[in-house]
Amino acid sequence: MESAAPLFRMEGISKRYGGVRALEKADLSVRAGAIHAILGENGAGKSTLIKIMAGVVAPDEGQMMLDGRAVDFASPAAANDAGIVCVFQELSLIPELSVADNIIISNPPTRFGMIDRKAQRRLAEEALARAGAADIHPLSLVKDLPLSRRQMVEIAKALARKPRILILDEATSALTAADVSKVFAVLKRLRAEGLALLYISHRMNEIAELADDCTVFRNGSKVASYPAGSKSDEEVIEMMIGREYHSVYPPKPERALQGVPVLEARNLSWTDRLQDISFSLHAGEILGLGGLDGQGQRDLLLALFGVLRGLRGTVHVDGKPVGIGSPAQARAQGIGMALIPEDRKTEGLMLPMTVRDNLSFASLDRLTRGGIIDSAKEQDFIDRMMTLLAIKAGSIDAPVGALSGGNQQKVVIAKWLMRQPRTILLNDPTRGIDVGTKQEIYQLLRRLADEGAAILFYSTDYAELIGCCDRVLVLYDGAVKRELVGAEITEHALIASALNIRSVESMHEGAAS
Amino acid sequence: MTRATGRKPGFIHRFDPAVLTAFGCIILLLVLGSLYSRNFLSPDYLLQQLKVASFLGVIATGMMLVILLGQIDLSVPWAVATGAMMACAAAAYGPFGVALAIPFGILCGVAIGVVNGIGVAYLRIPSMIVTLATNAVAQGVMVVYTGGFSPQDSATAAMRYLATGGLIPGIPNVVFIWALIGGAMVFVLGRTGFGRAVYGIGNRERAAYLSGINTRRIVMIAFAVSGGLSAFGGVLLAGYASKAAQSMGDAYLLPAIAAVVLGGTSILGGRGTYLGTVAGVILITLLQSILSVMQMPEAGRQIIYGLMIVLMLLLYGRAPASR
Amino acid sequence: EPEIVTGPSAEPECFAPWSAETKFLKFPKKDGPYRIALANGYIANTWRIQMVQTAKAYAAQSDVAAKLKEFKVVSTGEDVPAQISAINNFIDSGYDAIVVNAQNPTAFAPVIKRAKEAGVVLVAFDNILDTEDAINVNVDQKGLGELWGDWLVKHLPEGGKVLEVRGVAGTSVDTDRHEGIHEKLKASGKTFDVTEVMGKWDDGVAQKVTADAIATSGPFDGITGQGGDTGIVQAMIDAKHPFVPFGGETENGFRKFCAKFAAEGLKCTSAGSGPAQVAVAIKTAIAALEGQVVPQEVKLPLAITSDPDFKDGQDYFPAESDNFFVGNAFPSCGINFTAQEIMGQSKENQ
Amino acid sequence: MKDWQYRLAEQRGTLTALTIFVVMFVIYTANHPAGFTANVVQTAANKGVLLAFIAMAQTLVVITAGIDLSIGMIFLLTNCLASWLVVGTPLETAFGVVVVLAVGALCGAINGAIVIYGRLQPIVATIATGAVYFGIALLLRPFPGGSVNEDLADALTGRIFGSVPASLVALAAVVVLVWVPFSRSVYGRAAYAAGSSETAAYMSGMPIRRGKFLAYTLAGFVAAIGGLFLTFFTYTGDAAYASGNAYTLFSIAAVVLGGVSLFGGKGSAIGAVFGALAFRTIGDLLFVFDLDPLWQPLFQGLILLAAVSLGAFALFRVRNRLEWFL
Ligand SMILES: Nc1ncnc2c1ncn2[C@@H]1O[C@H](COP(=O)(O)OP(=O)(O)OP(=O)(O)O)[C@@H](O)[C@H]1O
Ligand SMILES: Nc1ncnc2c1ncn2[C@@H]1O[C@H](COP(=O)(O)OP(=O)(O)OP(=O)(O)O)[C@@H](O)[C@H]1O
Ligand SMILES: [Mg+2]
Ligand SMILES: [Mg+2]
Repeated sequence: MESAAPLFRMEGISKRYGGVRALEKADLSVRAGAIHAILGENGAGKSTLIKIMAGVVAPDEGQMMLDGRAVDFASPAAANDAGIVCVFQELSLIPELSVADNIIISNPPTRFGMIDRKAQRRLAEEALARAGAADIHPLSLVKDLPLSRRQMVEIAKALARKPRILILDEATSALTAADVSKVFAVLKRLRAEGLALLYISHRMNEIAELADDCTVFRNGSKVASYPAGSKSDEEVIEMMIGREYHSVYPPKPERALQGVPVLEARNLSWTDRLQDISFSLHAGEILGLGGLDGQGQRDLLLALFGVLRGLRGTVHVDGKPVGIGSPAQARAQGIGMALIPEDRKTEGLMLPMTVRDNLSFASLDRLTRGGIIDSAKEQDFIDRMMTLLAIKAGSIDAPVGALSGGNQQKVVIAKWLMRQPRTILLNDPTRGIDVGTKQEIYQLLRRLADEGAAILFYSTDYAELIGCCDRVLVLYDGAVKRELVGAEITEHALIASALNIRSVESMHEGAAS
Repeated sequence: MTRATGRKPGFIHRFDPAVLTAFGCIILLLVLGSLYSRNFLSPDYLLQQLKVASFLGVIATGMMLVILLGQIDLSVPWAVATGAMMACAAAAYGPFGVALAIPFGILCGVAIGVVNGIGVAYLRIPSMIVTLATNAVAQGVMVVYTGGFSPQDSATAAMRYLATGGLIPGIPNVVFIWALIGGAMVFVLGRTGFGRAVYGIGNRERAAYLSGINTRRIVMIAFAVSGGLSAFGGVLLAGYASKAAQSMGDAYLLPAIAAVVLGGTSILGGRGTYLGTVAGVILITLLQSILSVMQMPEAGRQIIYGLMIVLMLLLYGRAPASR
Repeated sequence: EPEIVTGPSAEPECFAPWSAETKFLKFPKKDGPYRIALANGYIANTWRIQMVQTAKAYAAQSDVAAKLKEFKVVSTGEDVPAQISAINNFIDSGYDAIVVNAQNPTAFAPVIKRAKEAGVVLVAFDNILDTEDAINVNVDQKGLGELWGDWLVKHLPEGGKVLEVRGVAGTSVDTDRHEGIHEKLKASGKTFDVTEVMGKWDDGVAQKVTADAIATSGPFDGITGQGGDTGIVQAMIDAKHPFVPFGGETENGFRKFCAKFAAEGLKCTSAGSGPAQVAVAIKTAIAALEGQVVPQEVKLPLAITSDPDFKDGQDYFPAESDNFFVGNAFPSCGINFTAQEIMGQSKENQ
Repeated sequence: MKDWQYRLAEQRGTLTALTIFVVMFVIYTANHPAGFTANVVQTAANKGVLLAFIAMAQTLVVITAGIDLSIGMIFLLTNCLASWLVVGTPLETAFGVVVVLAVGALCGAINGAIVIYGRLQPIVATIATGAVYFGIALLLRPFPGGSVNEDLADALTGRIFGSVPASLVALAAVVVLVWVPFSRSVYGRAAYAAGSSETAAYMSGMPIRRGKFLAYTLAGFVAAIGGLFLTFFTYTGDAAYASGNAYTLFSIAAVVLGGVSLFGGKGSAIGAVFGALAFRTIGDLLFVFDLDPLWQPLFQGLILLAAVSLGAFALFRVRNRLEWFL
C-alpha cells in the first residue's frame, strides 16, 4: 500500500446552508486499494463532504479530480457512472420496492425494454451473498425489514454497482457485531481487489481494525491526515473535539436498590416477538437491554410505552398494575415514562419544524394553561434544556432538520427530559453520534439516574452496555436469556449470551477472517 | 458554540415571502382590472369583493386546518349545502327552531366532519376518499330530505343579518365574522397546544403520536371544525341569498383548496400561515370576479383562470430545489 | 317501428306538434298494463327532485296507475355514459317505454337505434334528444328567450343597458335562450348594451355575478335571467340597485319578489315550464303505446305570467319554498298539479 | 416465506379489488331482469371501461405520489377533439385518432412539466391546468355535437364473436401494451420509487424526473384513449364541466378501491381497473334493487362509504400502533 498517485482528490471545497457553514475549504485525497477513514464529531461536515463527492449536493466552490481529471457531478447517477458509489447515512432504499429491485436499482438487466426479473433476482442474490446477507429474501419489501437488515441491503446495493470508490457513511451504525464482522470481511476483500474505500464511523474500534489512512475533520475543515495507527485514540479524539478528552464512561455508583420498583414487567408476551418477559427497574438504576439486534428489544420498549396492541402480561408502576394504551398515557402523571425512539428522523422529530417547536412538543400539556401556551414558561424550559444538553443550533427558530445528526438526537432527548420523566426508555440513542456527544449523553444518563430516574437502555454497541449499565438483560428470540449484573457485564459474556447457543470462538473467527 | 438566539418578533415570522407575493398579486390584479374599468378600484366594488370573499374565507379556514394536517376535505360541497338547508329547515319548527337554526346548521356540518374524522383518524382511510364518500352520503341525505319533507328553505332574519346586515354602516357583518374566525384561527394555530399539535401531525404523525399527542383526537377535531365551518359558510351563504339550495356548495370546493395553497400552505401538511390563506381567498375571489365581469366567453375565462393560478404558483409557490 | 302518419294527433290540444313540418307517429298498439321507466340524470337540485316527485305522483293517479304495471325511476348523475347504459339496461329488461331527461342532446344516437330495433318507445323531455327517432316533449327554449327579449324591448323603448345572466356554458338550453334574447333585441333596432355573466342557473352564483356586474358595470335599465332569478333580485336589493324590468324563469321566490316590488319598478315576465312536464312525457308515452297518433315533437305550452297578473296562491305560493318551480299546470293535457299536491304527496309517503 | 407468498402479498390490493368487483357483479347479474346475457355484460363493459381508462391514467400519476385533478378535463378535451377529427375515411379517422392521443399525451406532459420542473404541488397545479383544458374543450365544443366514424365506434363498443365486449378487449390491450411495459421498465420503476421515497430514489441515481414525466404523459395518453371511447360510445363531443369533475373524483375512488396507495409507490393499474369496474357496479345495483328514486343517491353514497371502509378491517390485524402511520 505504497502511496500511489491519488485516485480521487477534492480541493478547497466549501458549502453553506443559509447561514450555516457546513464545509470550509475542505480537502481530501483518496488512493486505490486502501480504506480511508474520515473522523470528526457531529456536524463536522463529513456527510456533506461525501454527498458532494457522490453528486447529491453541489459544492459552492472547490474542485474535484478523478484520475487526475477535473470532474463535476450533476447528479448521483453521474457520480455512479464515474464509479463513485455511496452508502448514505440516511438510508437511500425505496421502502415499497423489493430487496431485489432496490439492489439492482440503477441499471437493471432488461429484455425488450422491460426489466428481466429473473436475471435481476440472480444478480441481487449474488450481491446479497457478497455482502454476507444471504438470509434476506430478495422478494421481501424493504419496508418490512428491520433497520439492521436494511443496512445490509444498502451495502449489497452498493456492491452490485461495481464501484471504484465505495463510500460508507456510518453504514454500520445500526449493525450488530456479527453483521459488522461480515461487512468488514467484505470491505477487506474489496480493498484487496484494489478499490478505494471511504469509511465514516464514530466507532473507534472499527476504525482501528479497518483503516489504512485517516482524515480528521472539525468545523467543516480538514484538521489532519495521517496513516492509521500513527496516533493514539486519545490524540485522535482530541483532534476531533478540539479539547482534552478523558475516560468516556462515568463511574457507576455502588447502591443498594430498595423499595418498590418504579417499573415492573410481569410475563409480557406479544405475538411471537415477545415471550414471557419479566423484570423490575428501580429508581436510580440503569438497566441495559442487550443481545443481537432484532431479538425483541425494540418491541419491548414499544410495549412498555403503550404502542403495541394485544399485549399479554402486566406492567406495574410503583407496585400497582397499570394499563398503558398509548404514549399519551405512558407519559401522563403517575406513570411519567419517556421513550427516545429508534429513528429520530421519522419518530423523534418533525424535521421542518423549529427547534423550539420540537423541544416543547412532548410537554405541550405542561406548557399550556387552558390550552394556551405559556410562552414565558416555554422559553424558560427550552433555555434550560439547551444549556443542559449543550445543543448546537444556529437559532432555536431554525428548522431542526438543519442540525447535524448528533444535535438532532440531543433535541430528541431534551424534549423528553423537559417532562422530567421518572422512567426513561432509550432505543439505541447514540446511533451515529460522535464520541464527544456520546460521552455527554452517558454522563447525562448517570446524572438522571442519580437524581432518581429509572432508565431502560437498549444499545447495539456492547461497549456502551458495559460502560453504562448497572444490570443488563440479554434478549434472544423475544425472551430474556440472561441477566448480567455488575462485574458480570463483559464483552465476552454479552456476546456469548447474545448468541445463545453458538460458541464464542466461532464468532471471533468470523470477525477475524 | 452558538447560543440560542431570542425569538424573532411574530410578525416577521408571519410575513414569509409567499404571503407577501400573494398580496402583491392581489394589488397587481386590481391594477390590471382598473385598466378595464375604473370601478374595480371603487370602495363599493372592493367591499363587495370582501363580502363575497368572506364566505370562501370561512370555508377555506376549515380547509386549511385539514390541509395543515396533511389531509384534505372533499366533503365541502355538501357540508355547505347541508348547513344551509338544515339551518333553514330548523326555522320551520317554531320560534325555538328559529332561535336554534344557526347552531343546528353548524352542528349538522360538524356531524359530517365527525364521520370524516372517524374515517381518517380511527379507520385510517385516506381523507381524499372518505370525504368523497361522506360528500356523496350527505348529498343522498339531502335529496331524501328535500323530496320527502318539503322543507322550508328561506333564511331566518338572524342569518340574513349575519350575512348582509351592517353593524357598522357600509361594512357587511360577514366580513367581521370572517375576521373573527380568522383571528381565532391565528390564535389557535400560533398560541395553543392544539395548533402546535396540528403542525406536528402535519409534519410527522408518527413522531407526534410517540410524543404522547392524542393524534386521533386532534385529527377528529380538525375535521369536525372543518365540517362545522363549511356548514357555517353555508348558513352565511343562505343568509346572503336569503335561502338555501342544494347546489350551494359546489362552487366552493376547488376554490377553497386553491385559495389555501395559493396562500403558501403546503398541501403535504405542516407548513402554512393563516395570513397566506387570507391572501389566497382574496386572490381567488378577485380573479373570479374580474374574469366574470370582463365580457369574455366562458372558455376564455376558464383558460385565463387556470393560467393565472399556474403563473402565480410558479412565481412563489415552488418547492425548494433539491440540490 | 312506428308508422309515419298524417296528423292530427290524439288530444291535439295536449300533444301539439312543434311546427308544421313535425311528423306524426303511430306505434303498433301494445296491450297494457305497461312497464315504463324514467331515466333521469342529475338529481340533486330542487327542479329534478320536484320532477321525480311529480312523476311518482302522476303515475300514482288512479287512471294512470291502472294502465301501468310498473313505473321505475333511476337517476344516474351527471355522467352521460351512465345514462346511456341505464337506457340500454331498461331496453334489455323489456320495458315498454322509457322516458328520459337527457344529460346531452346528441350523445344518445346509438341507444336510440337500439330502442328502435327493440320496439321500445323513447320519450325525451326537458333536455331533449337531437333525433327524429324518439318523441321529444319540448319546451321552446329559444321562444322563451324571445319572450324575454320582447319584454325588455317593450319596456325599454329607447334601448339601454341590459344585464343578461346566462346559464351553464356549453349547454344547448343556454345557447338557445341566449340567441332568442339577442335576436329580439337586435330586431328592435334600438341600441342595447348587454353585459353578460354566467349565473349557472344557480341562485348563489347568479347573485354573486350580478352583484359584481352591478358594482362594475351598473346600473342597468333592464335585466334578464335564465335561472337563479331569486338570487339576481336579491343582489339588486343588496346593492340598492333600482328595480327595473326583468324577464325571468318561474321560481317561486322570483315571483314573490315580482309581486312584492312591482309597484317599485320590478316589472317581470316569468315564464318557463315547470318540472311537471314529466307528466306530459309519461302521458305521451302511454298514448304512443296505446297506438294513438302522437307528434314526433310535442310543443309544451309555456306557463307565462307577467306583470301585473301575479296572483297569490295561483301564480306564486308565499308559504312554499323559494326554490319551488311554479307553472305546473298543463290544463290542455288534464294535468294540473298544485304546489301542495307535489310536495304534499310525498309527505304522506314517508 | 415462499416466493409465491411474496408474489401474492404484492398483488393483494389487486386481488381484493377483483373480489369486490366479482361479488358485486354477481349480485347485479343474478338480480337483473335480463340476467347474465351478452347484452347486459356489454352494457356494463362499455360504461365500466370508460372509468377504467381514467382510473388507469390516475394510477399512473398516483404511483408517483402525485395526483391529477385535471384527468377528467383531459378526458373531456380529447372527447371534444375526437368529435371533430375522428371522422371520414379510414385514413382521416386514423389520423384523427393519432392527433387525439397526441393531444392527450401533451396535456399530461404539460402537467408533468409543471409539477416536476415547475416544482408545484400536483393537486393545485392540476386544478389549474384542468381549468385550462376545460376552457379549450369548451372552445372546441361550445355546445354538444360533432360526429365520429360510426363503423369504428360500433366495432369498438360492440361485441367480438358475438359475446366478448370489444371495449373489454381494448382495455386489456391497453393494459398489456401501455401499463405492463411501463411498470416493468426502468422509468416505471423510477416512477414507483419516486412515489415511495423521492430522496432515496434520487440518491440511488434513478431517473426519477424522466420516470415521473413519462408517468404524467402516459396518464394524459390513457385519458385520451378514454376520451376516444367516450366519443365512440356517444358519437359526440360534449364539454360538460360537471361530468369532467365527476370522472376525476370517481377515478380517485376507483384507484383506492383498486388497492393503489394515494401516498404513492404502491399498487397497480390492473387493480385500479377492477376498482373502476366495481365502482361502476355500485351504480348498476340501483337497477336490481327496487329503491325509491330519492333514496338512490343515499344508497350509492353508503355503498361507497362501506366499500372504502373495507380496507379498515386490516387495522384490526395491526398489532403495532406505529403501523397506523404509514
Ligand atoms: N440540508 C441542510 N440544511 C441546512 N444545514 C445543513 C444541511 N445539511 C447539513 N447541514 C449543516 O451542515 C453541517 C455539517 O453537517 P453534516 O451532516 O455534514 O455533519 P456530519 O459530520 O456528517 O455530522 P454527523 O456525524 O452528526 O452525521 C451541520 O452543521 C449541519 O447542521
Ligand atoms: N410530573 C410533574 N412534575 C412537575 N410539575 C408538574 C408535573 N405535572 C404537572 N406539573 C405542573 O402542574 C401544573 C398542572 O399540570 P397539568 O399538565 O396537569 O395541567 P393541565 O390539566 O394540563 O392544565 P391546563 O388544562 O390548564 O393546561 C403545571 O404547571 C405543571 O407544570
Ligand atoms: Mg453525517
Ligand atoms: Mg395543560
